[in-house]
Amino acid sequence: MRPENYQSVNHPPSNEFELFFGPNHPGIEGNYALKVRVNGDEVTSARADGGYLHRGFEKLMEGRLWIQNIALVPRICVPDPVPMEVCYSLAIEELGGIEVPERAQWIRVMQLELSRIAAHLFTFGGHAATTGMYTPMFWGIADRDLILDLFEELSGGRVYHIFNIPGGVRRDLPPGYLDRVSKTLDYIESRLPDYDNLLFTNKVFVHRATGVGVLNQEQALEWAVTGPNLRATGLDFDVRRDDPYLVYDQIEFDVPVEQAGDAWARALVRRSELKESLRILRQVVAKLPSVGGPIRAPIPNPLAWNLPAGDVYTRVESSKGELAYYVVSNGGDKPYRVHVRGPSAMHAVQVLENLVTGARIEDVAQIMFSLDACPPEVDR
Amino acid sequence: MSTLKNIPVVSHEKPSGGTGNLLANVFDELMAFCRSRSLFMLHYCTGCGAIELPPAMTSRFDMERLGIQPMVTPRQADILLVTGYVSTKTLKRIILTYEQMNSPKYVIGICSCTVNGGMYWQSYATAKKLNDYLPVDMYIAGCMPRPEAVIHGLRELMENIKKGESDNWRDYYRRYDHYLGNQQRLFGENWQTPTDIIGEARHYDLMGPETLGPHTALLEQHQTPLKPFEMTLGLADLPVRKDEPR
Amino acid sequence: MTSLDLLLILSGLTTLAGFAFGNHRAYPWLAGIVLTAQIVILASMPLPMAAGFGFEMFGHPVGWQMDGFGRFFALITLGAALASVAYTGGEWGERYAAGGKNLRWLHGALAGNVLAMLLLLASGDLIAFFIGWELTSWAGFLLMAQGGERALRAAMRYVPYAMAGAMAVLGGLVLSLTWTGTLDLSQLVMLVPGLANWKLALLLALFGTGFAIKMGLLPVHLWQTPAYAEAPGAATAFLGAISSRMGLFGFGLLLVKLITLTRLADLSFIDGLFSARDLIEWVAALTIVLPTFTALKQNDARYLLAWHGIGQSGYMLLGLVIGDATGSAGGLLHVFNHATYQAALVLSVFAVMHRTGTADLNSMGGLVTRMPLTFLVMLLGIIGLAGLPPMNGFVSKWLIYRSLMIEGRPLLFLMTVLGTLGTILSVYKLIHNTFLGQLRAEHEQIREAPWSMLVPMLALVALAFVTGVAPGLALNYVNEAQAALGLPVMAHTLGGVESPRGSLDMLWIVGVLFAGFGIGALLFYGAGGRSKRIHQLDNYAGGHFLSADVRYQYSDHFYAGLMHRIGPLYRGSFTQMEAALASANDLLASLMQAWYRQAVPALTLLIATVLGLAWMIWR
Amino acid sequence: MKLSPTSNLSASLEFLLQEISGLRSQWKSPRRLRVDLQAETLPALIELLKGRAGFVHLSAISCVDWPAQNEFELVYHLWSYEVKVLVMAHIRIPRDPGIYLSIYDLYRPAAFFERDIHEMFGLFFEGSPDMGKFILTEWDGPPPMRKEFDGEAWVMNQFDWQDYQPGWLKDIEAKGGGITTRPEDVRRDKPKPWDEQS
Amino acid sequence: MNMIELLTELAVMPLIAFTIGLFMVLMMRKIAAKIQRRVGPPLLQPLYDIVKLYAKKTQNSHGLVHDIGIIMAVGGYIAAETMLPVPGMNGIAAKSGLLALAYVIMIPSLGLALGVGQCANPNGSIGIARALTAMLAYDVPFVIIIFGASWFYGSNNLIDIVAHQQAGGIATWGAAKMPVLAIAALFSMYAMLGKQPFEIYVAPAEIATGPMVEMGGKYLGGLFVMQCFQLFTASAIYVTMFLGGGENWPFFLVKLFAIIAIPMSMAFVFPRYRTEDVLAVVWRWPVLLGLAGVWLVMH
Repeated sequence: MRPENYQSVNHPPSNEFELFFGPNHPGIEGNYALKVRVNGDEVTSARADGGYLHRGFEKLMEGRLWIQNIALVPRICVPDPVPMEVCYSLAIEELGGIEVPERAQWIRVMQLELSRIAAHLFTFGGHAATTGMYTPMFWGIADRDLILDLFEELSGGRVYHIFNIPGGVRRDLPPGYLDRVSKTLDYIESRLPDYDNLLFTNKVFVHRATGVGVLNQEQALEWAVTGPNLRATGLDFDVRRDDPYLVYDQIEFDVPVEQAGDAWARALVRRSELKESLRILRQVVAKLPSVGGPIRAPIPNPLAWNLPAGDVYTRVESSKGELAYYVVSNGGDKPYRVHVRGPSAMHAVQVLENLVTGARIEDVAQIMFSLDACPPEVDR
Repeated sequence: MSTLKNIPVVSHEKPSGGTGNLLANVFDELMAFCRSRSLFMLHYCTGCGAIELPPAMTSRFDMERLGIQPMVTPRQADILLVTGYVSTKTLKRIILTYEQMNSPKYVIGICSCTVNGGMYWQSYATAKKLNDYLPVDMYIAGCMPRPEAVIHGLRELMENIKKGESDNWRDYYRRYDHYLGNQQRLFGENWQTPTDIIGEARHYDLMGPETLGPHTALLEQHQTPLKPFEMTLGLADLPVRKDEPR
Repeated sequence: MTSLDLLLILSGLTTLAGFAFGNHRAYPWLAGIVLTAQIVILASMPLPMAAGFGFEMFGHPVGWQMDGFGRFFALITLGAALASVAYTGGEWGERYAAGGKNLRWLHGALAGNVLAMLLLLASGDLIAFFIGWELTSWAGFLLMAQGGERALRAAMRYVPYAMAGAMAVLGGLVLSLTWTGTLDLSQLVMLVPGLANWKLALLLALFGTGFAIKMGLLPVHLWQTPAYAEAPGAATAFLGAISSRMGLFGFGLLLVKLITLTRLADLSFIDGLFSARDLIEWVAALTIVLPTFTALKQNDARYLLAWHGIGQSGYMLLGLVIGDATGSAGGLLHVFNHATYQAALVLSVFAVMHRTGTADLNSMGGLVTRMPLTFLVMLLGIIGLAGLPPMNGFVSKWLIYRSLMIEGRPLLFLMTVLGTLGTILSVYKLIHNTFLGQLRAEHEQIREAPWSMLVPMLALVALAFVTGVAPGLALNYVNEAQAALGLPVMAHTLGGVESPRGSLDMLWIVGVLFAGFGIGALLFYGAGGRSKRIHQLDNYAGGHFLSADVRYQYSDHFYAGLMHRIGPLYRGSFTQMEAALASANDLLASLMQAWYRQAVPALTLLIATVLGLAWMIWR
Repeated sequence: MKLSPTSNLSASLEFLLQEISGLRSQWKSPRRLRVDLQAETLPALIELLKGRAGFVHLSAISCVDWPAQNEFELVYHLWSYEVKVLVMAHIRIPRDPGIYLSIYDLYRPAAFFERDIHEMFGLFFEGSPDMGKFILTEWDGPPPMRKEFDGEAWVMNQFDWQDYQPGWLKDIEAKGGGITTRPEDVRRDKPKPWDEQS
Repeated sequence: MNMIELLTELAVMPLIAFTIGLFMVLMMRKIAAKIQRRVGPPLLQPLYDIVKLYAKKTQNSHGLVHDIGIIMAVGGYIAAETMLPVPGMNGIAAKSGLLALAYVIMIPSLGLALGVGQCANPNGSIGIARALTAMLAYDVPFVIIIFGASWFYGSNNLIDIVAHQQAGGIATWGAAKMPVLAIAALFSMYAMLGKQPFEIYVAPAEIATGPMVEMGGKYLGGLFVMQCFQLFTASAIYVTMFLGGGENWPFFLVKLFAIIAIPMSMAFVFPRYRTEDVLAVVWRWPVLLGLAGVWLVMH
């Protein structure tokens, strides 16, 4: 199969030309591509091109045991892997009717929020880098590393933890762990003013980000935008609060909302969310010592574990938006069908194509990064 | 070519052969040293291992102190980091990108998936063995390797470059037929990249015993030749177009 | 018979020969030889040189006399004509004739233009001047009208302008006769500066309007672009190089010689704050900036160059009106310099058109591999047009900048530099969209332009380069012109200017520049590794395979970022002004044409002229 | 009747759903309602849910392959921001010819999911704006998510495996970082199909 | 001055400029590293990069003009360096002057523009279009400043300008006599360097490094050399015009590095502007300051 055509072709007269954003382009997140037609510096049409990261997860999962797939799912979204594990575990638990012990639930919440902070720190850097400011990226990724250190201590893995298993979590917290968590939280909180000074009050950055990729609430609902991108258009909705899972209904937190719906509003929502995550984590750290009990519900021999037939749709709020798993069991030891609904499947394809059309090439990269799209979720 | 073990492995000439004049050797050493101390890596996140590169580049591990910095386009870059699984679609782009890079160029396979498919071994979409398609200089195993491991691997590559040992890029020219054969097997017979590898091998005197072979013959049969437009006055060699505009 | 007579006779004979057998293969050779002979005669002519003939009209002697100022322009005219004839002589002319057009008319009109201009440039009194002026206008019209349907329409648009200009000049002529009682230039020079201010202002307005129209000064420049751009190639080059400079010649006579710059500065509109001289300087400055930035928006190479032609004339007038030794030398030198590179640029654009059939900047690209010599011509031409070293355009602009600096005119200086910067932007677009980028499939079989077209182009850029390296060669003639106008004469060396306040030695600058290029080349080819040519589709496309059906060439809306900032200016005041002017124009033109269609145009004008003269005598 | 979150949620939603004939509904949890219905009535249900109950958010469309029954199961997951309930509408359509109606005119996001299902299962949606390829543009095998496609066999046929390199493990243990590869190390040593013929 | 001396100067001046430029590049990268809280490159990193790039084994050329563009870019700066007086060496400064220098340093840009155009990549062409727009932006205040300075010193000759300033110590420096113009010039020089927020033409995330998109090997190496020269030239012009030029080498070096450090330490905390914003910013403050400075100088 020949990839492209090299025969000479007479072009019809046109004022437009094509530009390729990605897959090998710093203006694109991950291995993904956006082909745009441009006139001058205005994009007249855009087409997303995915599949570079396609591994056929859904097919792979049908060929592996329920428990084996736990190792597979975090790979679906690399920057924010914990929600993947948790969401998949929740699905199995619901199918198998397993009650997760409370302590395990709190530990899961802790991981989820740590992962959210890490992902947001990563996103700020990326967003700033698309506008040519690299310092927030350098700072953010270095600070994110501290959270990865926490994960490493907890699970042994910096990025992929495979710590949540059906029924609970793999191990209990190491001694003194919560102290280290709160120290890291203190540190990150102390860094927030620096980020504000560098990025969020930077006049040039505000100028660059305002009015870019504007999405109003109707459009956002029409295109199934979720997560921070939806909240940046003024809709007050968060899966954690409005379709609660784990112990989020026992935790006090606000859902930050912005009205403008542009790249700047999205950045602001993430910044406020980062603070809310810190607040949640403080509550978790305060609560965890008082929650005793096991960390894992007993499950049958996982190598010969037949889950009852049925289907379930679980969803969680990842840092990108609404993440959902549709899991079908036919009573066997392997999933019959798993469908992963990543939030970026919407953001990186239809929303991106629509926002980029009519935008200027200066803003294409910024739009993608401000949507915080994660290509592996699209390609799976 | 029935017994593959008998294919001679060409041991290429070492720059420090001991022969020739001293000055040339010193010059070569200097080149090798500068090459090892200045590595531009291509900004191409081919897979999930790319998530450990930002930490390796940024404030905590700071690869710039080793002279390693990211570059945007293949023309500018020296190292192609293949970070993790390569889906077939990506593999085509990686080969295109690799061929567009200027030699000396180095391929580093990061993550287990590049070695043998990793945990996606049964996936229909990912290629399993990167060194079938590209000459890999260095594998960094792990899922995914920590930044320390990445940096360690890069330092080792730097050592190899300094010693003049890491020149698998020559192998791509010398055994192009082999690599092309594997590529054709995966992508189909009429697979063609815009870069003329055989022409380059001829131009830079990098031909080897296996540069040409059955697969390059197949390529010549199927390809659309992409000869560069040479600057020409065109008075003699080009025919007058009949439909030359008035 | 004086040598001026010989010159004019030769010119007249060429015209006749052009109309009679311009389509013959031998004509270009003949015309080339005769033009060369004319150049030799002119260059070796002792000055001032009076014509041996003359007549009396209504009691006023009519005679011709060539001085240094006229000779400077006349040399450029003959040179431009020579290049145009040579260009037309080969394949271009054959195809022109094969396309059903009349080569005799083209050659005849071209030679007629030369004759008319020589008559104008050698005029010794205002009647001779007016005769030359009229002939120039009509010869110009004839030349513009050769290019076919669109050219004719553009030329028709020129007619009302030309007639209005002629009327204004005639009016000025009548008034000066009324007020001074003479039409002889040598006497007028003494009498005119003594006139009252309002009389001078009126003279300035009348003559100035006529000259401004010919020169394409703001705001009466609108006729020029289409008229010049749509003319056939060689004619466009000739017109662009010199034709509109006749207006500058007029301005030189009027402002510097007759009214004198000091009197001009006395004509203040607002007491002591803004004089007629300031007005002209600002008109010149605006003529530099606005047309240049209009050129930036053009998508047709010919129109782009035509707009630049208007813009560059602003430099000449500005330099002349500043009037110090450096500035006027710069202004006058710019006439010559502009003629060399503008003619070369226009010819190269038409050479590309000859091969590709289009001048649309959006449907070319990558032609450098196919037409390398034409590319070289255009490259050197745009360096000259942009006023960068080592071409001659830099020297004349440097002189103008320098005099503005010495005279302390920061805003005018800013305007001139702004014009230069705008020019750089727009000419890069020209060369990029034509020669660089992706070669289109339909142009893969294109050949280089034929030698008959290349030789004149190369000769012109060679001249532009040589006079850039050694501007002293051209400055000799400029000094003569300055002397003839009564301006201070600028001392110069072969390489430029020697001055305690900052010298310019182009010999050294160019020498060092080329030494630098040499070292750069040495580094590049010696120290750097070998390189290999690659196909244009072997290109970075974000990791994609670039295929031939993708249009991968940035051409339209080239300075999009800039236009986001200054685009509203085009849309706003500037276009409104232009639209208002255009509609006023069209009204005038339609009125004129309505009246004009009923009679043979020349006849109408003849009647008008005769009536005017009769009134003048009879009064 | 307009649904409001204050009313008795399950009762009023079920009341609303009674307008669709042949529909079975089942509450799986307080916020999950499973609905089974005939394929022909799905557009009516969706119109009803979107128009009258504020189910504006199409969370996903999932497809399940049931080769034994020779059917595809399509599941439409719809969420209402107002009543905060997720409705999962299950329909079954025959595998042959595998054509169904698009709901793009009601839900824009359907375009993505329908294209995805078309690629992965080969199920065609009439009226969907783009049934071209997106992820599998360079794939010419059968739709991979169908149960009869054996991915593992395909892989075994298509790819080679890395040979066992005991030295590499030692390398890693000794140095902790990269494995230097040389052309000699990674020589192919098992015959390729195309080599056997000679 | 005899010919041999002059020719030696002509050969040595670009070399010195290049060496200083290398360290300026290093300083820039070190400053970035400090702001980004990391170590940064080793001492000779800029040199390693250039040597490596020139020593690439295979290189891709898109045609002769691609080559010529790089030659012009490097050669033009080599020529420009001989027109800038440094302590002890005047080169041909007396024969060219400030105005000619300002135009000679456009030659490398033009060369680069041609080379990039020949690369046949729209990313590069957009980059050049933006670079030329940026040039239009910063050259407007720059020429106003040139005008003011040359009016004030009464000469266009850089040697005279330096001598004039060195006559009375710091009090006669241009910056002391024309503070407003000096500030405007600093602004304009910042824009000329093309660092953030004026980095519109490299813009990796937008147009994949624009002009450099198809440059590899010695082509990119040529651009790196050009960057060294560019940093030196910008700084040296400023020092010559406003900071008394070079009395002796130590002072001259201190001034050069101090001046170039100002934009460098600001650049890394800004994103880049859009193209039209660059025009708006540079055409507002530096131009107003420049015009005010010229008015002050002339009255």
